[in-house]
Amino acid sequence: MSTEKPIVDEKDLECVAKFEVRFTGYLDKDGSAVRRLPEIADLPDALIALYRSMVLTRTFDQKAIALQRTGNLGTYASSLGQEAVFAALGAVMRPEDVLVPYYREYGTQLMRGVTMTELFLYWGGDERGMDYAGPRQDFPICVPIATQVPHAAGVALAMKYRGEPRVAVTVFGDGATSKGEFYEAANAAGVWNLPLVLLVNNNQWAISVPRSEQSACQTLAQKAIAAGISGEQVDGNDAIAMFDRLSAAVDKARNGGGPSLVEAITYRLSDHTTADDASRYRRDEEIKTHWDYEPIKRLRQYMIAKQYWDSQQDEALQQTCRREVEEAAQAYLNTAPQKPESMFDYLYETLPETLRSQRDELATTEQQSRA
Amino acid sequence: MSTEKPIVDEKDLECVAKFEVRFTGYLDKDGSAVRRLPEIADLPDALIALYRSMVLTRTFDQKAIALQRTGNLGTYASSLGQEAVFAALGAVMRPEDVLVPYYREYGTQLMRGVTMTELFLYWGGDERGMDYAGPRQDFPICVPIATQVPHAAGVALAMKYRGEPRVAVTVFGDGATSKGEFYEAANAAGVWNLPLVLLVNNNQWAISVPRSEQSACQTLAQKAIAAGISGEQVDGNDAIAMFDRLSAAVDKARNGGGPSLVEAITYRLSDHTTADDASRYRRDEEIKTHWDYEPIKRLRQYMIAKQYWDSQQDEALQQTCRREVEEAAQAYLNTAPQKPESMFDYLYETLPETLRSQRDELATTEQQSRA
Amino acid sequence: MPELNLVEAVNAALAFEMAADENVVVLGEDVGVNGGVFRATVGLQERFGEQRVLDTPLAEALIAGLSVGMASQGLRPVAEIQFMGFIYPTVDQMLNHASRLRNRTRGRLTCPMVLRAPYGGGIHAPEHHSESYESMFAHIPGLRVVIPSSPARAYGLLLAAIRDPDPVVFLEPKRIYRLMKQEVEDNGASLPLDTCYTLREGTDVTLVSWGAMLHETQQAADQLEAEGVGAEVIDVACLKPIDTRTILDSVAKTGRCVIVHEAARTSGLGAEIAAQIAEHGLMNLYAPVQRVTGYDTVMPLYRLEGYYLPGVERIVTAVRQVMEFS
Amino acid sequence: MPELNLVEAVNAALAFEMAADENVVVLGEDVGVNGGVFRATVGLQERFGEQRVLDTPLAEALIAGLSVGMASQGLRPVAEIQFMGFIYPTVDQMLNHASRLRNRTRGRLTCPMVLRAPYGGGIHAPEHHSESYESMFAHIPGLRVVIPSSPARAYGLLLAAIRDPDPVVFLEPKRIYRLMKQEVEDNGASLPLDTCYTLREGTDVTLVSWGAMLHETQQAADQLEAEGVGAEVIDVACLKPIDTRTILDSVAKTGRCVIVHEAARTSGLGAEIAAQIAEHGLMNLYAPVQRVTGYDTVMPLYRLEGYYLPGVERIVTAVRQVMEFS
Ligand SMILES: Cc1ncc(C[n+]2csc(CCOP(=O)(O)OP(=O)(O)O)c2C)c(N)n1
Ligand SMILES: Cc1ncc(C[n+]2csc(CCOP(=O)(O)OP(=O)(O)O)c2C)c(N)n1
Ligand SMILES: [Mg+2]
Ligand SMILES: [Mg+2]
Repeated sequence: MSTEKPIVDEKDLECVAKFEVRFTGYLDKDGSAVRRLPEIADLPDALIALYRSMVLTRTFDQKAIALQRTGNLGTYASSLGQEAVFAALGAVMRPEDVLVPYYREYGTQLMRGVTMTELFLYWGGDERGMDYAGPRQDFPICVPIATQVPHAAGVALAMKYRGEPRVAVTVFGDGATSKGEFYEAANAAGVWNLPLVLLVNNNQWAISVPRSEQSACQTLAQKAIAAGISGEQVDGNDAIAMFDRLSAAVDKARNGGGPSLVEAITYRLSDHTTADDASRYRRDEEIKTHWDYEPIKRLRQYMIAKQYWDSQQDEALQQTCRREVEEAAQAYLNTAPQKPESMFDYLYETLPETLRSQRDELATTEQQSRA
Repeated sequence: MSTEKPIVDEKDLECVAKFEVRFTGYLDKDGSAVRRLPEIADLPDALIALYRSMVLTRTFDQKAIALQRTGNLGTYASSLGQEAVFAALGAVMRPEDVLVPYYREYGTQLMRGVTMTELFLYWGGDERGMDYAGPRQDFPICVPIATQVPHAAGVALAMKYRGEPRVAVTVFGDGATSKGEFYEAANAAGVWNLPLVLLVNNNQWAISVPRSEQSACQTLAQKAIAAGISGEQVDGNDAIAMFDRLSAAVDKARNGGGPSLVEAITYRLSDHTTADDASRYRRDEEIKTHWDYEPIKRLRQYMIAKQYWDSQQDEALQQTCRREVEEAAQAYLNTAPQKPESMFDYLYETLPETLRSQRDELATTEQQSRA
Repeated sequence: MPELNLVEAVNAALAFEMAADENVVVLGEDVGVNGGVFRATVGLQERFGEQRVLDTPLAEALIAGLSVGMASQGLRPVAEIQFMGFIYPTVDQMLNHASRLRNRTRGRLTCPMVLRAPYGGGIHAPEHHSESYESMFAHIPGLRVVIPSSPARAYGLLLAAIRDPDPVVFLEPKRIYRLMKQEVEDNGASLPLDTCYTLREGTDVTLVSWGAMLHETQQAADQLEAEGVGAEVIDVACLKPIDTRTILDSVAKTGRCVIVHEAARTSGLGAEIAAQIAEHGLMNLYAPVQRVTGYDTVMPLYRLEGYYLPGVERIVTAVRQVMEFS
Repeated sequence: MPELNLVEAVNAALAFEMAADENVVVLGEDVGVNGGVFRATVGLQERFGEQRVLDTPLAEALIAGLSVGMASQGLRPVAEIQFMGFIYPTVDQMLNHASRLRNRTRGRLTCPMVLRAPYGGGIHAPEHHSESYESMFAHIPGLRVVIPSSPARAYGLLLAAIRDPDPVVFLEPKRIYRLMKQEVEDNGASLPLDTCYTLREGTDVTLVSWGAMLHETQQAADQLEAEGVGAEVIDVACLKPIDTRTILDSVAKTGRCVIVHEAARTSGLGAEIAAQIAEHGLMNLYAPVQRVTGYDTVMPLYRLEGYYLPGVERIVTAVRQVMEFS
């Protein structure tokens, strides 16, 4: 039944709805607190876990780019500069939650048990890189922009349908907020009060298109208003702020409070992908400015000032990360290729009779060409 | 270049954006003013033009339904109860503007020179009903919900490209605000500051789905916030309010002020279409309540109170409208059918050679079946 | 056994499977209290509740995308698109996601969803309500495309579609929703999804069709029989993957084939069938394979739709041509 | 005469027509300062300004829908979809609107737009970047579908597409964007849109293909020539409406036909061509029409894409089969 009020016959109905968009940030660029800090800021273990994820991701990134440059990996999308967003997300999600990512959330994925070898396999052109041994229900990387957002809503709908205290989280970029599916899914999540978190990784560029040409709205957080759900902005390069706000959003969803949109303001310090050359469209000074705000340094300086961390530990961590990454790269490079016929083997549960001849033909051609 | 501020290191950035949605209505349900009226309220000719359009539309509607019931027209979508929205729009648009409608804006279309015969032809299953002799650049009725919204943005882009002081106006329902294209086009209109008015005919139902199940947002006007454009609510059953707010939106667009969204709150007093039976999903009392607020009576009572109008004039107008509608219906019923081959004649500018045999086959079959 | 028409059979299959499996969830526009604009879902919300029969916001890409997400969690969403004319926003989801989820994840995640839509012309519907674009979906690897042509097949095939572990596009020929009643035992028995159905045996010519056009095709076969021509009539029913064996075997027997469909000719599924015959059955042919189809033009508004849709006469004429070919 | 590769020829055609007709407006994602991810629009924004080369928000349905609106006002939008993998959200606009605007309004409004997109596999691109779905568009009445296979044809056909008064889907085989250079006179001369191009004459077998696959097809023809088999090679180029006359005439001469395309076999455009031969050229055939195509499976990630794409060997094998058939 309609909830609209009947056509008014009173005076003074001028303002019928009011909204505000809030921003949260705790650390300045040097890692000093600018306001009262949330609980996590005093939990060294939690901070170190975030920090570790960020360092590991960055190390992984560097290796991936090196592999790509040497012809051992396909096009690769780096997460350089955005590590805090993904580390925080990994930290606040529970194993039974479901991540529906786009393609930069290595930090989150690794914390959830996706292996670096799997990630290398994916970008190395091998479907097995989407068969995560760890988080079996997480969606794989999604390339067609924003198409995963309705999946996340569907996952959340299934969770709600079954009355499970689980949460679906989907991540996408600033560019993705221009796609219809994003709005459609956010709107539906609002209608059904779904346990869903929509995390916008606003790294301020969509390939060569700056945030200002993507939308006239002052914030991306305010897109939530169109869906009747809550939306907020967070300093995406402040791991403490990200943890704080994402855990609030995830908790709220888990406790029946419904969906929220979190806009993480961060910056893509790298090219869009290894196939891109950002110098065609982006000024060097802009990048330089943003290096001052990069998240790893900020959290490290905070932790060091608090004496939660020191340079020796840091060196050790860097080394461990390098070793882990190297091992994963080796495992990737040593992975035996899939059989060509495998392209038929996961198409349907059972290969339809009519496709058998095509599979056979492929297997024969292949034997011929190997022979 | 990015317009995002660099990551903040100041305090107190809590609230970064504020929004309000305003509502405008002037007349109460009995046609008495509840606040200071705008200029048009004292212009009898303008009011009579609005009123005339509303009465004509309602008369047309009744005839269309009668034709449908007697097997002389296909499925038909009535505009019952929403006449003020469309009359006001017709009144504020200029001939050189472009209307990109959905399927209920008969009032607007008639004021722009679409003939009732053309409208009958369209719903009577004849493409010639979209070949408007009057407004040559207006789009035809659009059935796939919200797909016309990007067209209107494209039309507005062309106008802006050529520096013309023209405006594109598109209309759609509350249901349409759930479709991706609506958001995509509104967002683009914001980015490019297009001369575009997005008019939501919020008649509170999308077939059987009430407004409350379409979106969790308190108003549909606030969907504009997601696009960074202005949005407002208007009493859609108050022709004076609609005229006032739509002329503001159209003027603004014409003067380079960019796009706006206007949510007209009205009510679908009829079934969704003649193929629908609203009693399956809607309570009679709800409809009854809304009859108290229907727009024709309200404007008439206002005009009579102001002595701009009397019952004799009213009777004369009703008669004229009935006569015009009857004439149009006759002209429709007397229209000779199109040749079947015509289905090939507007497919491409020139019929491709390869389709000639299909056209010939059709022409032959047809001769055979006529013979 | 109840006598059901096609849309009632759809409803019965939905109800049966919802009662049997609580993972089955129906969603779409107006599928709830309204029971769908064709009443395919009538009574389901009342019986199974609002959690299991969801009226969605008006957004088709969403409906498909939601279903993918739900299916990945082990639900069996049965989504309704109100008319095929509004199905195109789902193509992205069906092509890039639903059809690939199993393959992309090497079987880790699957997508047991059904996307139902009424399709086809002939009911004097408004613009954009009468098209037949089944071949678009039949081109997409990893999908199944199923079209019933009778109440019994609607019941059995829809049950199979819902139970199938992979995504199925289930297109319902709305012109015959209420054309005829048939005894349909509501016992939950499904029909196989990997076979054509031979509706009538004959030795002179093979008529291949699906959906509503089978009715004209059968009438043509009746008429031809009176003329002494024995037509074998095949209901393709499962258009993707398509069981060409049955068709090729029939053509091997008859040596002649006429394919009948409503969709536009160029790149319609008839092309695929004709191509397979040209590839595998060429030497059995006494005459060229004919296609009797919709024209390569936009589906006209309803005044002319009767001229667009292949009628009995066009089918009979085509058969006469292949019979007389030499 | 400048030597241009295919993507440079696309750029030259765009630049020529933008200079000649100020109604031509280029739009798409990253087409502005970045010049497109393949550099097809490089330099255009600098030369013609931001009003004429528009970076759009990231929304493909929007890009198509905007173009329809612009075209209705007499502009000639040339929209780029960054990869065919992201073109599916435009299907609704292309099918329900672009292809019908003229027909719906009995010629009052028209839609002279071009939708460009790189397509096809073979460049080790990421997931969803390598598909070939041309037959989906070729099924839609009212559209033109054009695919160039050389720099010269890219130049001439794109000019024709922009000048055409109706909507054209212009698909660019990105695997051969930079494969070879050709002398292309930048004189604004367009090529006809209603004909196939015969690239090589031969009397033994007709090879029909389009886009990047023509290169393997030509290599196969070379190899076959060495074996004493004279192959006629036809570049379909204009897939919709398709000029079957040229193909049928060739098959009438050779009696044998092999169709080669990258897209999945079932309901690919090869099916339509084979069906037309089965319908109109049956009695000229010495052997079944063969199709050498992508498999009916999801385009694999790049490690296996070489096994998916038809290679020279598969083409040669198929030709040998039709030559040996008896
Ligand atoms: C639907 C779709 N359109 C276009 C592309 C090509 N593309 C890949 S990434 C990208 C930009 C995405 O920007 P954003 O959403 O901000 O994410 P970011 O890469 O900046 O993290 C584009 C246009 C795509 N992958 N999907
Ligand atoms: C894309 C699309 N989906 C579904 C439909 C079927 N349909 C026709 S009207 C309608 C409801 C539209 O509601 P609303 O936008 O509120 O407009 P109203 O009819 O109430 O004026 C639906 C679902 C359609 N025409 N187009
Ligand atoms: Mg971005
Ligand atoms: Mg409505």
